[in-house]
Amino acid sequence: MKLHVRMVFEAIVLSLCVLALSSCSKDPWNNPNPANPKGLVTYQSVISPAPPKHLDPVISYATDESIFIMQIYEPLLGYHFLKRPYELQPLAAESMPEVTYLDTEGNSIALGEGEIAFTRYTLRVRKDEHFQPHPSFAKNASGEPLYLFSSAEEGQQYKTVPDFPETGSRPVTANDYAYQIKRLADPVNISPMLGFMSQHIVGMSELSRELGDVERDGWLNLNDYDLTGVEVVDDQTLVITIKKNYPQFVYWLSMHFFAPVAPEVDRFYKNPGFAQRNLTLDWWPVGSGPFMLVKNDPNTEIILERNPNFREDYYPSEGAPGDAEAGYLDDAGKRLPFIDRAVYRLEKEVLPLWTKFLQGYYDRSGEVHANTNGFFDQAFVVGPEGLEAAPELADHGITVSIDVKPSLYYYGFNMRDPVLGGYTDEKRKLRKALQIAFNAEEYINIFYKGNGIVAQSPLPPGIPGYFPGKAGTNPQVYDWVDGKRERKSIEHAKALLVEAGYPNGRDARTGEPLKIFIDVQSQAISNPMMNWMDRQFAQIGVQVEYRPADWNRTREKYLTGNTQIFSHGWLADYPDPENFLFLLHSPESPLVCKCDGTNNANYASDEYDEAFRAMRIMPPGPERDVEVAKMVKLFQDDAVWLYAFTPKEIYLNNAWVYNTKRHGIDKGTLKYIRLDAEMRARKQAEWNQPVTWPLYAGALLVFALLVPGVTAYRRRQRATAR
Amino acid sequence: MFAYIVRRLLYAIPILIGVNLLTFTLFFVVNSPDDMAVSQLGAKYVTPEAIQNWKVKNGYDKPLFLNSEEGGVGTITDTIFFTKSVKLFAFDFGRSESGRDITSDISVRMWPSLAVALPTFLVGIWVNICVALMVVMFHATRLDRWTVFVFVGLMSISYLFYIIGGQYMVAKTWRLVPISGFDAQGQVWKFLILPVLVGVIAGIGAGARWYRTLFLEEANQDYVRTARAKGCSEITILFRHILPNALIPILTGVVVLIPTLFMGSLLIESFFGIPGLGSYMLDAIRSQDFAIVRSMVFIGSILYITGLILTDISYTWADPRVRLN
Amino acid sequence: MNQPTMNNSGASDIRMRVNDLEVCLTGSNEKIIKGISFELQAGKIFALVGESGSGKSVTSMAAMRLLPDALKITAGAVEAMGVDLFNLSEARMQEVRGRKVAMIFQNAMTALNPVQTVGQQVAETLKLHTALRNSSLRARVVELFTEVGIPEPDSRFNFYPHELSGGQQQRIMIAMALACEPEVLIADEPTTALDVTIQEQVLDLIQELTRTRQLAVLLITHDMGVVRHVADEVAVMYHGEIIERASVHEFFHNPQQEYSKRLIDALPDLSKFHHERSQEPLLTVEGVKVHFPIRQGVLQRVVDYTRAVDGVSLTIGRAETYALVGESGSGKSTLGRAILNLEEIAGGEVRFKGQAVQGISRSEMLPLRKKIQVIFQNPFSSMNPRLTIGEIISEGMISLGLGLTASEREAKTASLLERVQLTSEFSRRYPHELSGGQLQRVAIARALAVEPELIICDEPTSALDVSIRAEVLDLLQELQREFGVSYLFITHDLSIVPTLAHHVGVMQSGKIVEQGSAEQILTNPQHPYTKALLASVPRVDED
Amino acid sequence: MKPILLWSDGLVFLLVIALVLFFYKLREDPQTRTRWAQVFSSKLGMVAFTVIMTYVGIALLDSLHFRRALDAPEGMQTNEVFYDNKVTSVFDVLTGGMGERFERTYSAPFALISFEKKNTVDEQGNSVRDFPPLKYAGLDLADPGDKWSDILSKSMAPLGWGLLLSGLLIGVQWLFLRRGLFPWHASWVTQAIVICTAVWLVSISKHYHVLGTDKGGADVLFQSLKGIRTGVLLGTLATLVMLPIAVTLGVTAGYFKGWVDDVVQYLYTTLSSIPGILLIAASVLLFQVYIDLNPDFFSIGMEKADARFVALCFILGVTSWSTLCRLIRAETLKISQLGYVQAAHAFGVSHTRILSRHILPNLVHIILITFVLDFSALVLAEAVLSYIGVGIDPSMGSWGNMINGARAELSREPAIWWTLSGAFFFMFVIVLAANLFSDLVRDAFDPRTRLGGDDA
Repeated sequence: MKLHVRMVFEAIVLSLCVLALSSCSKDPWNNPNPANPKGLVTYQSVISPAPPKHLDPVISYATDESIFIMQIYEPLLGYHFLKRPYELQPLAAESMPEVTYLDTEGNSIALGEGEIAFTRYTLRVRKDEHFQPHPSFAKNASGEPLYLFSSAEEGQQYKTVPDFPETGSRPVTANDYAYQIKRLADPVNISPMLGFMSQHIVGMSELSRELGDVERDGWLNLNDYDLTGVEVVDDQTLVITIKKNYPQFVYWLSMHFFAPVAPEVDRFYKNPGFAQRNLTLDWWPVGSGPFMLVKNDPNTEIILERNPNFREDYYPSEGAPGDAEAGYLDDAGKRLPFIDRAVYRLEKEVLPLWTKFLQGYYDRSGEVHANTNGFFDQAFVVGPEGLEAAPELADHGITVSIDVKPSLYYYGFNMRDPVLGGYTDEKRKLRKALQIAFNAEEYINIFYKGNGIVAQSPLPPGIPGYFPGKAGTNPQVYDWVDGKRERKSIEHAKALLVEAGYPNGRDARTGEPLKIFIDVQSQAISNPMMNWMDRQFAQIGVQVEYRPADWNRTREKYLTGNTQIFSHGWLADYPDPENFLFLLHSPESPLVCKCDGTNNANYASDEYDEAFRAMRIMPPGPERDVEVAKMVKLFQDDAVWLYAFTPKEIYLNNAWVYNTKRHGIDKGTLKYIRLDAEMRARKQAEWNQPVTWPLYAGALLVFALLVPGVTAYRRRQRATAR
Repeated sequence: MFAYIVRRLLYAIPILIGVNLLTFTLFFVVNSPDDMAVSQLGAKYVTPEAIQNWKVKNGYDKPLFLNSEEGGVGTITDTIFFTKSVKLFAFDFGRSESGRDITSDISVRMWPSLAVALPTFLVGIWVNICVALMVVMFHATRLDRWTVFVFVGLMSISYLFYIIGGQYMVAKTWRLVPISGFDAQGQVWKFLILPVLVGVIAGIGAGARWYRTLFLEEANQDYVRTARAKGCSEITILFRHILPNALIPILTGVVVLIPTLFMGSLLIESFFGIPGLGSYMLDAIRSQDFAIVRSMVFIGSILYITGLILTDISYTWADPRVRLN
Repeated sequence: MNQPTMNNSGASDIRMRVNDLEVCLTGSNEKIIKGISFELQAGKIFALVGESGSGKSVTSMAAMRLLPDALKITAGAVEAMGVDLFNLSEARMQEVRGRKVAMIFQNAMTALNPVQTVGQQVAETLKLHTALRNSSLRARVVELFTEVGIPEPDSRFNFYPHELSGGQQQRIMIAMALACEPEVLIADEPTTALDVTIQEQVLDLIQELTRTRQLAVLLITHDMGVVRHVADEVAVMYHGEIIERASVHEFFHNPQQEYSKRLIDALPDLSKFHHERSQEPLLTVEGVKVHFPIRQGVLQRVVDYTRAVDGVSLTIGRAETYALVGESGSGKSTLGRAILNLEEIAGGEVRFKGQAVQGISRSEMLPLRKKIQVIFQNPFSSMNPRLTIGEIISEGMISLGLGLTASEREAKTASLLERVQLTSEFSRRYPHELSGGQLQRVAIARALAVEPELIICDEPTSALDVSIRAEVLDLLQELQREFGVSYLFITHDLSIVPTLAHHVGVMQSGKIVEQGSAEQILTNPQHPYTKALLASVPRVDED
Repeated sequence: MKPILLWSDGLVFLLVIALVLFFYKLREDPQTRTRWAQVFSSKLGMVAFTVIMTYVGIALLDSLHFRRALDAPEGMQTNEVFYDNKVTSVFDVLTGGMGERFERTYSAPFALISFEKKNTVDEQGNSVRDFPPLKYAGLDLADPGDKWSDILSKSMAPLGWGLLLSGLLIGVQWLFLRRGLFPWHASWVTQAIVICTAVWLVSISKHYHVLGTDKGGADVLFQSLKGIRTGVLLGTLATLVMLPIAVTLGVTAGYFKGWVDDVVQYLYTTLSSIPGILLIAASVLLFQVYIDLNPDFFSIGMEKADARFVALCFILGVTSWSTLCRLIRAETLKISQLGYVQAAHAFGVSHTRILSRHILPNLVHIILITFVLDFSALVLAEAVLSYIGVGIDPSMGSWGNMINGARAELSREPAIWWTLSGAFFFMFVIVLAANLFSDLVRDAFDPRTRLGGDDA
């Protein structure tokens, strides 16, 4: 009997405990967020699905890392928060750069006067730009850096940056920007930009080679090495010289590769033993932006706090049309940032993420979810009329922010493929037939819930050269009927196939059915997608085979041109047609450049190349538009890609979050976010009242299970042998 | 005893070498150092120089197993395998391919894993024993057969369903606990309730059924008959005779798992957002981070071998008949 | 404890009465016990005798209401001290067990809880039924230990069962049973698992306690020697019925039933012996040693050897039987395996017809394998359950290359089967369909199939019931006369020696302590160990 | 039509042949026969066996693959026949095109309209956003309100046919088996239920999507049914693959002892000390790379998926090899001490003969128990592996892939529960049946677990 009495007793005690807990705390039981310091307005957000790997501004080259780096570092230039099309504006610089063109002799020349050998950018750093408080700036009484250790043992007690008791700060100087550009050149840092920037910045590759040969132990002071193309005139003035004319270079200056890094900081992190405790610039960035990193545990959370030394910055008072109505100008002229703290919690699975968002524990549904987009679609439907949520969620007041990044996802034809490639009329018709058969609108409707814009050219919305309506329609695939774009019929595709020598999808000479091969990265395709594509091409009698592979194998296929139809995506670095049209520039073909080129279609058209080279160095204007249109037409006529689309990324915001407009390129927008913390607390409590009956039911169930056991035992004890 | 343990530890060395050799072979066939460099460097603007730099920095610029250029000892020592393995045996796990220090990551992540796995393990055993004892009480009745059927039913449900179902009902619909997350400083228990509950319930079917078999096996032993003949009550027999004897196989069956608790549970951790070693491993597999995988395999093997040794030791402790040699 | 159970009213003091007890199988209602009755008297030992499967153990379990779920009591009554046990509730029954009626079991090793100290186990009984606790409890246990003859009783309290010898374990069982001064003691084959010398001591103890405590004892056994030794009254059980019941004296001198006679005949007759016949040595064993290494330390170095066989010499002549007698662990089976070259020899030599047996290769050994054959103790494990009897018998003929065709082999198998008193149709049967006695005949046939000159019989009859044992032994002798084979007969049971052996060797701890002709050893033993062995052999002509 | 024999098809039919031969051989052994009789004498065992056989039957039908011939191209004279690159199985044909009725996207079980709104143009030419009707559901319905009565009326005929069919089948069995000792009626009831359900499903699925459709509009019921082949084959082939290695090594180690034993023990300790999931993941990736590097070996996509599947079976087999090997080694050690092996030595029987006649046959029960016990574990493992991303090729239907793809669907409001439920149900039924059956097999064959009072 002891057993049962004890178990019943324990069950009762357990349920009493739970009840007691329920009565004594008013807070919801399910709050997953650790308590935040009182008095600080804290923004609760999410990292998903993976934590950032690099926070060093020369190494990082991923969006989910930029959302941290761009809050912490402030490059010289940045984008206007609200204006569209995207507009550059000075950030840490006092004004936009002064541009001078030089000939081979170094003489200043005007644009169009002669061959430009060098372009020189002169920038002035703002005087009120200060670094965040950081131990690397702390000095002892004699003005020497406080935390410089000669052995690993000395600094052993410091596990994280906040462990250092003393901090310091100083104004940002032009040299800090120059120092960072030299870090870019240092091969030890393995910057993804090194190769690209070496083509432009004068002296970069030379410095890189020089630094590569240096024997080093600990910190290497890059100030001791000269970079020809980067000149520090005084504390404020920085002059950058690039080769030839590359008007798009200013866009690069708004990226974190050109953020300031203080030599003191670099030296601090090279202290012996620091790397073993992950005390590196890669994990503890130090910048002059609106926020600073106070906790970096990529396994659980990353916490930013307001940088007390942040310069004066104000909310913009102009915006794009419609921004005022949307309330994006309500805070015009107010001091930035609005929030004191931002907590990003790691969330790997979708069900928890969405549940917490709906419960009000996350302010927004995500920061970047290029990866979770597919999952997002399954959680909600965002149609043309906005959010189509279930009735029980309708009163949540969730707002929607749509983000159309300057990006493209596309399936391209390998122009060197013997079956589908080539520039003869038959081959073009064959490709066009396939283009028509692949109903990209339907594809996006089904697999992206309609959140995408089917591309008519290699230029996505927001890029000069993109046109909505009839002007922007690809006449090879679509007809313009009654003011609407209409995909050409399957019959038309079949007719094209006949002309191409494949009647009903069968080779006119042998009768063999046409079989096309799609090379795609395994993660990027699912069974429903394959089924759907099979059905699309079956309409014109074409058979499809898939050759999914991991990234490394896919890359090898690109390098060897061993593809037929390949999938690819491109996210632009800056909003200029050049950054898209170069995807078809023939020297970019991996087979031509013997490198990881971006022209995986191996498209080669002299006409196109010529137009591209002309367009590249032209300033924006009608002449340039003509060249762009020429290239778009060639692209459409040659039918280079099977289809392409620009995804519309959907972000949901809880009702208490303001200024949620998305910027397609700039990630440094956290400073604009404003929160109604009181409303949040109220709603969280309202939405999360626990349902307690299952607890009682559970206790009852355990009890009910005990009864037959007790009875059986009793019966046995009473039994006789008769 | 001491000699026995020392011998077992010595025996572990060739095993660990074998384990290492196997992981190296498997992973390098999949991923050449070049592949690893490309995966880490990202998709845009990758140059051969960058790949070479990466290989040098991470120590992958040597031959894999045999260095024919070096003469003598260098043939074996100046290779990726040797240099990386030697470090492992010194418990220097180095840096992950993305540049973090693995040792410090593991030492931090170990505790959340343990925080989930240990309660699941202990509560699980306790619940299973209680349930099994209860079933044994009314064994050979209709009820017994139904309970066994229910156990088999519980066993037949995929672990994923327990997790998904638990999250959906308990956390989403009933809002009783946070759906996922972990807070090392604050109220850890709040986050542990659901994973532990799911883990325990998912284990009841197999566990209680196994324990029931063990109890019944013991119940058929001669000494139980002796105890009956003495006049012991059923309860006394169950608790004083059957339980201590059945605990021997139970104990030795679970002791082997104790060290592996540190490794955490792959599924539980990734679904419940617990920053432990299980999710660490899963992330490493998915991102093909060889340095982490290698270290985890090494640690896993050591823990497994430790588990085996502990099992033997626990035998001597639980069963007076056993002596080690 | 002053127990007023000393009731000297003699034969009329009936402590337990079993009336028309019937036990059935739960599923099939097949009767296992078909209505038996008897009563137990204070100070008397009542022996229930029968072979395995006769239902004697079931009777005792039924009396205690300890039957497994597969069996149930369908009729009858058991009264103990005037209380009908079958009418008690299970809870009340628990008070009777151990307190009024106690029980000891056959195999003390398994009947004791392996993870509790023996002291605790005895104390538990006392705790259940008396008010004794703590130090007085312990004192009582030690007292009981002393009473049943455990040396150093105080320190033995904390021993685990496996740390005690078999005899001591059985003494602990007895102490446990007697702890609460029960009225009735049921002893189920209390000595079967023990070596003969120990057996004797335990029986004496039971007998003594019966007298001193005026216990009513139900002794269940298959061994007529035991009955002869201790019982006052005997009942023979056969297929669930008591077929004969009488006082011991009467039973042994004037058995009524044919079956009873057979049982009694199985007891040894120490008056007739075989005489040595041949002097031609077939097998000579010279100072043979078999050592098993003991490894220790980190590197598992061999630090010592277990000397299983430590310099044994013996000679077996043609058509002669050499009985190697010893208790379990004396090394006699190892010696047998060494002669068969299944065990490596550390020293000495074995010669068969002058040819050395050890140190030759597997193929060189083949011709000798034909000449030396073996019969194992357990007939069930020595036959592959997946082969037919025919296949089992012909296996040797095939592998030793007797050069017979399939039909010749079949014919030979049939004739061999008939020779061992089975029919040729057995060759298509499987081992599990046969009884132990039949299997042992098959084993004999298998050995004979290759026409050996020497058969090593390793305890061939110890797993068999007494009546069958005699038949098998007779068969072996017959075959010896017919084929002129020699036997090396390995046994722990000295009682079968006179009917069988010409020579006897007594083995203890790997050495032969005494050997000589059967008559010499059995009538005039020199070595004290031989004397002790001999003393424990039950005889009919006792009294 | 051109028959296609995929690797896994070949292996599974090989397995079937091997099993048939094996049981034919064992038939003679009375001991084995009585043990099987024990398994089948329980009603539960009969039911479980029938369910397993149904699954196996479906799996086998689904393993008879062929490629449909394409019609001769119009206006062309060619003797060459060309084939569709889609591989069809006999099972696909038997389901009456269940897998070919695609909707646009999600729809609920028995729904008439899609689960998602779509912009359409109504008769007046206005653009309307509403739930579009499904292409293949309730086509005969005039009024959507009659749906359930329509379903009911359409169920009658197939149920009747189902009963008739099962009546015929059972009648034939009855003629042969009525005198048997086994509780065949339990099997017959199950068979009747299975047949009626099957006939009903095939016929009703022509009018409705019984388990709705998934994101790509594919019928969930059909996908769940396709999962059967994957599950069953994985569960059996993985064990089949490891058997030779485990048995050979285990037996040699246990029989010859000495250094052979040391080597084998070293091997399995090493293998089992690697965390299993890592080993599996690494091996699967390894094979995937091989497939990616040699696309020419596989002329159609199905072969590629199949190659990965067979590889997965191999890998699961190899990684789980150590447990069986350890068991076999221990058992061999035990058996070689037994009298009959000793006797065989005394008779000078050769090693090979001892191994094949005395040791191997007595290990069969261990192999058998492992086979049935591993089955359900493997089926369950597949789901977990798919979650980690090292499971079955996504183009091959499997429950794991379904669960993996559907786990986020629950977070949708209202939740999409049918994909998950479909996979769950079919997986649960087979695992449950296999577990129950393996329990019985173990009780019958493993002397250790045979408990006196247990079956009373």
